[in-house]
Amino acid sequence: MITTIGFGLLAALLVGSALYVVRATNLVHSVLGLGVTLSITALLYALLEANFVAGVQVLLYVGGVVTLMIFGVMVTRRHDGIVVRSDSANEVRGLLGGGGIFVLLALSILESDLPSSPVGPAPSTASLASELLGPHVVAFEALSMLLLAAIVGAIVIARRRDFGEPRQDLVTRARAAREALRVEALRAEAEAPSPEPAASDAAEPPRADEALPSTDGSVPAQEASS
Amino acid sequence: MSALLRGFVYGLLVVNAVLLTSAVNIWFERKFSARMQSRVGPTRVGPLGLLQPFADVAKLMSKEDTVPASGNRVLFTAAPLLATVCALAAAAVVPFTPDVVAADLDVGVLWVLAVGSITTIAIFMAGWASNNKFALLGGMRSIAQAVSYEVPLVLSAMVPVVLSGTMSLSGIVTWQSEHLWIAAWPLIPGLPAFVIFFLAMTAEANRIPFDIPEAESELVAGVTTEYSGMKFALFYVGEYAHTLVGSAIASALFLGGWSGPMAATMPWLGLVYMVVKTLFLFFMITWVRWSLVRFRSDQLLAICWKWLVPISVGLVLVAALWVELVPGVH
Amino acid sequence: MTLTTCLLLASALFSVGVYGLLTRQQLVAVLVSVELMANAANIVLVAFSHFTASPLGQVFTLFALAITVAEVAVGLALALLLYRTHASSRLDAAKEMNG
Amino acid sequence: MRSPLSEAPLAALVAVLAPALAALLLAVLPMVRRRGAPAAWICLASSVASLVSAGLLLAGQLGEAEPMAWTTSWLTLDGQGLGELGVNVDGISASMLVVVTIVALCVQVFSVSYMHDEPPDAYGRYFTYHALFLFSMNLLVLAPDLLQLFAGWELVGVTSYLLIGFYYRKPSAGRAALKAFWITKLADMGFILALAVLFTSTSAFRFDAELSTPLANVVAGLLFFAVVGKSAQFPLHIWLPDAMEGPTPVSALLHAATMVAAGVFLVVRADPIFAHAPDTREVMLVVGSLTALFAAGLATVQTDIKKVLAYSTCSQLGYMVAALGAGSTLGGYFHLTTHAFFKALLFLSAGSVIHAVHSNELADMGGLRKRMPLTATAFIVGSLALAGIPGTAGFFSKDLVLAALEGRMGWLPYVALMTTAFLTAFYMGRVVLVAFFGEARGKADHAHESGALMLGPLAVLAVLSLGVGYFGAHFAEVTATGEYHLHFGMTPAIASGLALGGFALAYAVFGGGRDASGVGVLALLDGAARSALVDRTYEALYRHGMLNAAAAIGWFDRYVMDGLVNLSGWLTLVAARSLRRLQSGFAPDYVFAVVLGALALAAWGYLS
Repeated sequence: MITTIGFGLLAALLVGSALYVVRATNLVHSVLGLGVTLSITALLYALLEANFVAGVQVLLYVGGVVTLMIFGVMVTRRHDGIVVRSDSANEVRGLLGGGGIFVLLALSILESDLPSSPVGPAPSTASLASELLGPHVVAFEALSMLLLAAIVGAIVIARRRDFGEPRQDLVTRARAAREALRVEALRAEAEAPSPEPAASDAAEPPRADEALPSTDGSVPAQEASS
Repeated sequence: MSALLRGFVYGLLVVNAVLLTSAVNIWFERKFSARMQSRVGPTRVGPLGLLQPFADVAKLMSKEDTVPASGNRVLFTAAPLLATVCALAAAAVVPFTPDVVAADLDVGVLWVLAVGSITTIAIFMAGWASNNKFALLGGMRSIAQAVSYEVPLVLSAMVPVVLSGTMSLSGIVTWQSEHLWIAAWPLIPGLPAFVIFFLAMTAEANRIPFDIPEAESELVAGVTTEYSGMKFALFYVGEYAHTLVGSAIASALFLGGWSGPMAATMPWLGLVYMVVKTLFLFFMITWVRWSLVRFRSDQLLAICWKWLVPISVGLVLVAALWVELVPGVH
Repeated sequence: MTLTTCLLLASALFSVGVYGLLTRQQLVAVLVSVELMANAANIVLVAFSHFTASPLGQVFTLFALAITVAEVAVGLALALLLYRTHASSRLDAAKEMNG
Repeated sequence: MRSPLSEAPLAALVAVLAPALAALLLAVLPMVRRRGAPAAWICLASSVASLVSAGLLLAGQLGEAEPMAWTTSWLTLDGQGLGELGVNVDGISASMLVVVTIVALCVQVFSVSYMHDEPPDAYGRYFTYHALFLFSMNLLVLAPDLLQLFAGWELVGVTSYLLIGFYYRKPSAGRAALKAFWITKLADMGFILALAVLFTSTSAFRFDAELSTPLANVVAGLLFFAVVGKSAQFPLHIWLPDAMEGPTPVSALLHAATMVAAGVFLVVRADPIFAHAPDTREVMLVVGSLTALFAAGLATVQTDIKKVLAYSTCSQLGYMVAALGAGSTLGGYFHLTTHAFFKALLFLSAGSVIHAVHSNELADMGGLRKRMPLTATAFIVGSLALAGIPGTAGFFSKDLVLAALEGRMGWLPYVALMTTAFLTAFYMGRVVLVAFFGEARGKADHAHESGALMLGPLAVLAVLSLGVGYFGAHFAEVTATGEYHLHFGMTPAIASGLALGGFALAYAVFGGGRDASGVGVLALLDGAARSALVDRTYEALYRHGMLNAAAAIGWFDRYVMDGLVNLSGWLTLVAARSLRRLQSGFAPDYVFAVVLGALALAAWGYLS
C-alpha cells in the first residue's frame, strides 16, 4: 500500500519534473530540474530495492553530471544576467515524436506479459559486486578505458586553442569599425554644409563620439581630451 | 511502519542534537579563537557568554530578510535550505551506539558521500540566484573545489569499506570494535587514508585552509554575499553542521565510532566515546582554522590532483591487497 | 507498483526526453534531454532487476551510468568548442552542414 | 617440347634473348645509354651473339638436324593455353634468322661510323632501338605460332615508329613516323581479325591450320591485308617513301631488308593456310604485279636517292608478293633473301654517299666514282643484282619469280613484271650514271671515301649479293618450299635482255652524268608522281569522306550524346537542389528523422 502510494507520488513528481526540465525557459532551471529528476529517480531505485544504484545515481548524476552541466552552462555564456535563455522550437514536431514514441512503447508494454511482483528476494549489493567483477569484469575494465578516453578526449577538445578568437569579438570589432565610419561620415556631414564656424555645429562631433564606448568598451582618447 | 516511526524519532533527535551542538560549538569557537588571539570572547549573554549563539539567532531572525531584486527568488531561498538539509541528511546513517542509528543503510558510506555532493549544488544555486559577481565567482570556485575533492574523499572512504567488507557505517564500526581502529591500522593504509579523508572533508565543508569559495578578502563573503537574516544563519548553521557531521562520519569510519573499552557492555559509554571522538575532530578543525592561512585557488587544486588523488588510489590498492593476502581480515 | 507501471513510467520519461531533444535549441539543453532518456533506460533496467530478482539489470545500470558520465564530459567539451567557434552554444548557430 | 635445353633451342633462345637483354639493359641503365659508345658495343655484342646462334641453327638445319621447337603455353584459359610461346627452329626460320642477323650486324657496324656525329645520348638511344628491333624481329622469325608472330610483328612496328622518328626534333620525321605507324596499324586490324577468325575455328593459332577453302580465303585475305600494310603494297605503300626520314642505315635494315619483308615472311610461314586460299592468291598476284609496276614507274622520277630506293623496295616486294600469289613460295622467299642483301647493300652505299655529300638529292651528286671508288663499286654491284643481270643473286631469284608467272592470268602479270624489270634497270642505271659518273656537282666536290667500318659491311653485302644466287638449290632444300632447278628458257633470256636494255636506255638518256629527269615519257610519270596520285587520293578520301563523317559523328556526339549526359547532369542538379533541404545541418532535424524512422518501422511491425 505504502509502496503504491510512494510509487504514484514518485511517478508524478518524476514526470512533472521531467516536463519542467524540457520546458523551462531558463537553462539553469532546466539543469537544476534535471538534478531534481535524477534525485527522484534515485528514490525510485531505493523503492525498487536497488540501494547501491540509488547511491551511485546521486553521487554520479546529481553530484557529478549536473554539476558538470552547470559548469558547462557557466562557461558557455557571458555572465551578464541570471537568465540563460533556452527556447524551444518545433513544438508540434516534438509532440509528434515524443507522443509517437510513448504510444509505441506503451502499446508494446501493455501487450507484453510481465510479472507483477518480484519473483525472488532483491539482489544484494554483494551479488552486484560479484557480477560486476566476475562475469563482467572485461566490460568493467573496458569501461574504465572508455572513461579514460573520454576524459582525455574532452580535455583535448576543450583545450584546443587554434580556433582564434570567438566570432563574438570579431562581430564586436566589426560593429565598432562600422560605428567609427558612421561617426566619420557624420562629422564630414556636419562640417561640409556649414563653411562658417558655428557654435552649434561644434557640438556635433563629440556627440557622435559618445556612441563609441558603448560598442567597444574603450574610451576614445579624444573624448578624454575634450 | 515502526521503522518509519523510529526513523522519524531518531531523525528528529539527531537533527536537534546536531543543531544544538552547532550552536554550542559556535560559542566554543568564538571563545577558543579569542583565547588564541589573547582576547576574551563573548561574555555578556549568559554565564561565560554561553547564550551568545542564541542571542545571535534571535538577532538574525529579527533582521530584514532581503532578496536581490534581479535575483531568482526560488533558488535564492532554496539554496540555504538545501545546504543545511544535505548536511543533516548525512547524519542519518551515523551510528551513535550499536543500537542508536537513525537509518542503518547497507550503503551508508555511499549515502553520506552522495548527499555530501549535493551541497555543491546548493552553493552554486546560492551564487547563481544572487546575481552577484562575487557570489557567482564563489559558486564557480566551490564547484571546482568540490568536484576535485570529492575524488580523494570517496577514494579514502573506500579504504575502511574495503578492509571491513561492508558499506554500512555501523558495520564498519562493529568491524573496528572487533579488529582495530582503521586510523590505528599499521601505518598503511589506515592512517594516511584517515588524514586524506579529514583534509578532503575539510575542503568539502569549505573550512580554512580550504575556504576559497567564501574567501572574504577577495570575494566579500562568497556565495553568502547577498544573504542576510535567517537565510544567512541557515548557511552558517549548515556549514557547522556539515563540519560536525563530517567529523562524526570520520570518527565512525576511522576512529572506531562508539567502540572502546567496556562499550559492548555499557551502550551509553559507546555514545560518550562517539561524541568525544567527534568533538575532538571538530576541535582539530577549529584549531587548524585559527592557526593556518588559506591556500591559493590553484594550490588548492594542485594539492588535490597531484597528491591526494594518486595517494588515495594507492591506498585503496594496498587495502585491497591486504584483504586479499592477509588471512582473517574479514 | 508492477513492472508494467514501472515500464510505463520509464517510457513516459523517455518520451519527454525525445520531446526535449526535438524542441530544444541549446546544446546543453539537448544534453539534458539525452540524460533524461538515458535515465529512463536505467529505470527500465533497475525495474527488471527488481522484478526478476537478478543483479544483472543493476550491473548494466552501473555501466550505463559510467558511460553517461563519459558522454556528458565529451558533450560538454563539444559545447565549449561550439561556444568558442560560434560565440554561442545554440545548435542552430552550427549549421555549416546545411545543404 | 623435347629436350628443353638441347643445342638448337638454346641457340635459338640466345638469338632472341641476347638482343632483348641488351635492349633491357640499355633501357634501365640511362647512364650507360647516354654514354653512347658503350651502348653501341653492347648492342653489337648481342647482335654478334645472335648471328653466331643463327649460323649454328642454319648449319644444323643444313645438316641432319630435325626441325625442333621449344615452347610453353601461355594465356592459360580453362587449363588450356591459348597460344604457344617459345622458339620454333626449322629451315624457314633458321634461314630468315641468318638473313636478319647478317643484315642487322652489317647495318649496326655501318651505323657505328655513320651515326658518329650524333650526340652521345642520341647515339645510345639509336643502338637501344636497334637491339630492341633485333629482338622483335627474331621473336617474329622464330615464332611457333601466329600469336607470337603477331607480338613480334607489333614490336617491329613500334621499333619502326621509333626509328623513323629518330630525329624527333624534325617535324617531318615525326609526321612520317606517325604516318607509318597509323597505316601499319590500320593494316594490322586485318591481322587481329585473322587471329580471331582462326582461333574461333581452330582454337589455336597454328601456321598449318587445316581450314576449308572459304575459311582459308577469309583468314588468308585478312592476313594479306596486314601484309599489304607491312610490306608496303599498293595502295598502302604510301608510308614507305616517307619512312626515309629515318637514318639511312635504318632504312637499309627495317625498310628494305627485314621488317618490310616480314610481310612476305608471314605469307611463307603461313603457306599451308594460303595454299588453301586460291582467291586470295589471285588478289596477291594482281596486287603484287600492280605494286611492282607502279612503284618502279614512280622510282624512275624520284630525285632523292633514298626515295628511288624506297620505291624500288616497294616494287621488289611486289615481285615477292606476286610470286607468292602465283604459288611459288620458293620464288618469293628466295627473292626476299637475295633482295635483303642487295637492297641493304644499296641503301648502305647510298648512306655512304649521303654521309659524304651531306645530301639526299641526286642533283647534289655526280662524279663520285672517282672520289669514292669502293662505294661506287658496291653501289654498282647492288644495282646489277637488283636489275637481275645474269650471274648476280638477283638474276636467279627474279628468274624464279618470273618463271612462276608464266601463263598466269593471260600473261598480264608476266608482262607487268617484265616491264618492271626493264624499268628497274632503267632507274638504277639513271641513279648510277647521275650520281657516280659525269661531273661533280654541288657538294660532291668535297666528298671522300668512307672509313673501314662503313666499307666493311658493304664488302660483306656485295659478296653476298653476288654469291647467294648460286645456293638456290640448298636454299630450296633447307626451307623445303619447292623444287629448285635452273632452266635456261625464254624467261631468263628476255629478263636479261630487258635489263640490259634498261641500262642502255638509261645510258642513252643520262649517259655522261646528264641529269635529264624531265624528258620524254618521264615527264608524264613525273607529273603523276608530282601530283602524288595516291597521296592525293587518300587526302580527298580523308577530306570529303572521313572529315564529313567525323563531323556528322561529332554532331551526334555533341548534341545527342552530350545532350543526354547534360540532361542527366541537369536532372541530378535539380534533384540535389530539392533534396538538399533535407540536410538542414540542424541536429534536431536529424533526430526527428530517426524518430520518424523508428515509428515507421514499428508501425510496419504492427501492421504485418
